[in-house]
Amino acid sequence: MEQMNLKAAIEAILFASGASVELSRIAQTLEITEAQAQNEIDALISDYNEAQRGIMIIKLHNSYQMVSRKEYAEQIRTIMDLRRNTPLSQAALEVLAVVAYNQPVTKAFVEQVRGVDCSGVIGSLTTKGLIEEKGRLELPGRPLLYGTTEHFLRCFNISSPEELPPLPENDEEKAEESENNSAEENKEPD
Amino acid sequence: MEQMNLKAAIEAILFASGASVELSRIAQTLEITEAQAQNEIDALISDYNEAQRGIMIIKLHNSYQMVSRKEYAEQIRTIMDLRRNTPLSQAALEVLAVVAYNQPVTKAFVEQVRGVDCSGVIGSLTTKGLIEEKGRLELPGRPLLYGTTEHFLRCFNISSPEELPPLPENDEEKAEESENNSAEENKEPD
Amino acid sequence: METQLQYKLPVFEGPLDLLLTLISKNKIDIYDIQISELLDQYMEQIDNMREHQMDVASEFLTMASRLVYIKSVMLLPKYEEEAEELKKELSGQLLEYAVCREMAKKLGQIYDFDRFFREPSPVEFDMTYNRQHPPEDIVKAYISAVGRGKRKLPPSEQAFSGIVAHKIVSVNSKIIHLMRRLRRGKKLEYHEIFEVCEGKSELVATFLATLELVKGKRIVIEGSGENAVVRMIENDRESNDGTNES
Repeated sequence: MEQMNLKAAIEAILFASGASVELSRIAQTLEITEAQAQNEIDALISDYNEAQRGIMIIKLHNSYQMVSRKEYAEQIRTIMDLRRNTPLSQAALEVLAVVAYNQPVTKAFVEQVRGVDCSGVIGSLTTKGLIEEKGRLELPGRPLLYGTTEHFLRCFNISSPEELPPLPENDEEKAEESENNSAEENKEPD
Repeated sequence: MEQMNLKAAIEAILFASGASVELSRIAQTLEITEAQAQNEIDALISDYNEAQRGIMIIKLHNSYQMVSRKEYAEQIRTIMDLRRNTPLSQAALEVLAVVAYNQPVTKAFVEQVRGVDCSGVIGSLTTKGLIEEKGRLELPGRPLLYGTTEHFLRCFNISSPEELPPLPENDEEKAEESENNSAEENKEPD
Repeated sequence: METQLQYKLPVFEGPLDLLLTLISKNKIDIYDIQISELLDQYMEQIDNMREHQMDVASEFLTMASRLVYIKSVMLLPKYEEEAEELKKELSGQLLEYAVCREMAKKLGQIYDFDRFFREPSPVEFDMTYNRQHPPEDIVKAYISAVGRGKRKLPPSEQAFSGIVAHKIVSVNSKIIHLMRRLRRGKKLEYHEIFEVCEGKSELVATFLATLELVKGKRIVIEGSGENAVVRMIENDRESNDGTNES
């Protein structure tokens, strides 16, 4: 086969698959190394960013996906006859926060942190594709574990859970401190 | 609104809609004349044709559609084939097992056993050709019943559902017990 | 404290949410919660909800009884430590929830799905699954689904880390400890027994040890209430008690 335009091939692949495609699969399909594939994708991404385009390529974990630019969301909604996305409820965001920062977690853990039953919210977040099952915990009853999905990453504009906004440092420290205090029961709080 | 990048907006629209979009709808959405829209689209088309690209825009009657270039059809096929062959997730396996050993069953039954919503998984197992609809249960709401397919037998190297490996005895008893209970719960008072 | 009755009742995500709101509104120190004050405020809100014919979820009532419990433990002179511990537990939980609430707010700010992706191009082949599995896979999955998979195996100790963080104090060690103390002094005030205890489990273990020794007729408790005294029963079979130091 003559020299293929790899960048164009990747563009075609990302366009046609719609969903995200792993770097390793792109490399495998094009019979090139992952490093090569990475180079081509990076070049493609900057092509898309330099020109004023309506499309862009985003990274999710080790996958890439072609998406429309936010600026044109209104026009797309109009033409596709879509309703504006309803914002997530406070309860949903709280459950999502607990899952995102502690994953994988059981429902019981989430409920312990929030102090209320969370079955309904967990169900609806699962239906929305923001969280998903991640196996079971090897404890009596073998409860299901939950974690965030790739769709979650897309919705929060990040490429991996490590990119989540950092937890408030002070509070964490203080919380740890107070935990230590309660371990040393005799110590008087200063 | 300040001057929008019309070309980019059209690109975003054509990308996101997937199918073909009529010129008149594009013009309407962007609040421009059809002639203006036509100009922008023509410019976009030549952008795509000049550079060596993996995507192109085609005209169908008075509609436009973004498609991948034919040259990359083989790569696209390969990548889609890889996706189709992703191993079943644990959740998918569990749903499949519950269906296999209890068929025909309703979605509600599967969800009762697993304790979580299974709509998504049942959908994808159906797409994969591993389970299929087997009529409806004559109960209020007439829920759909699911069972395994012949293709399922092939994937698991068995020749009929009777050949499913026996379940460990205790577990089977307990499972039956809970099944009876749930049957009683469902039973209408006579 | 005068809290303005709010006519438009805020909706709380749960008892922790309500408590945090009260704490920040009334500038209560989250690290050293004044329970009585918080309890009054909390009950006022609950009554408020009831007045407005709102369903008060059971979680709110559970929390109310927890606050009442902490308050009553605080009133008992000998249980200051325990009360302190209960308060710290509540503080810890509230701090943890505060972080959750804060992060939820941050996530809410960045949640924005204005980027669309497209459906995959229709490539004309079906999505039929075509991997092969050994039949055993289906049994394993079934067992897993029904939730009895590894029930027969005890869960690993590691699995409990974080769940059981408390030190376990054995009753036997407390029996020995108590006998030693009694041997030295022959007699102890009942409350003295518990004064050296650190934490709940030690208290419980000491109490159980005392019961054991009473049952075994090794010690006797005389008097009642504040004046109760624990005395060792002197007998000639001192050598068989297993608590000899030599």
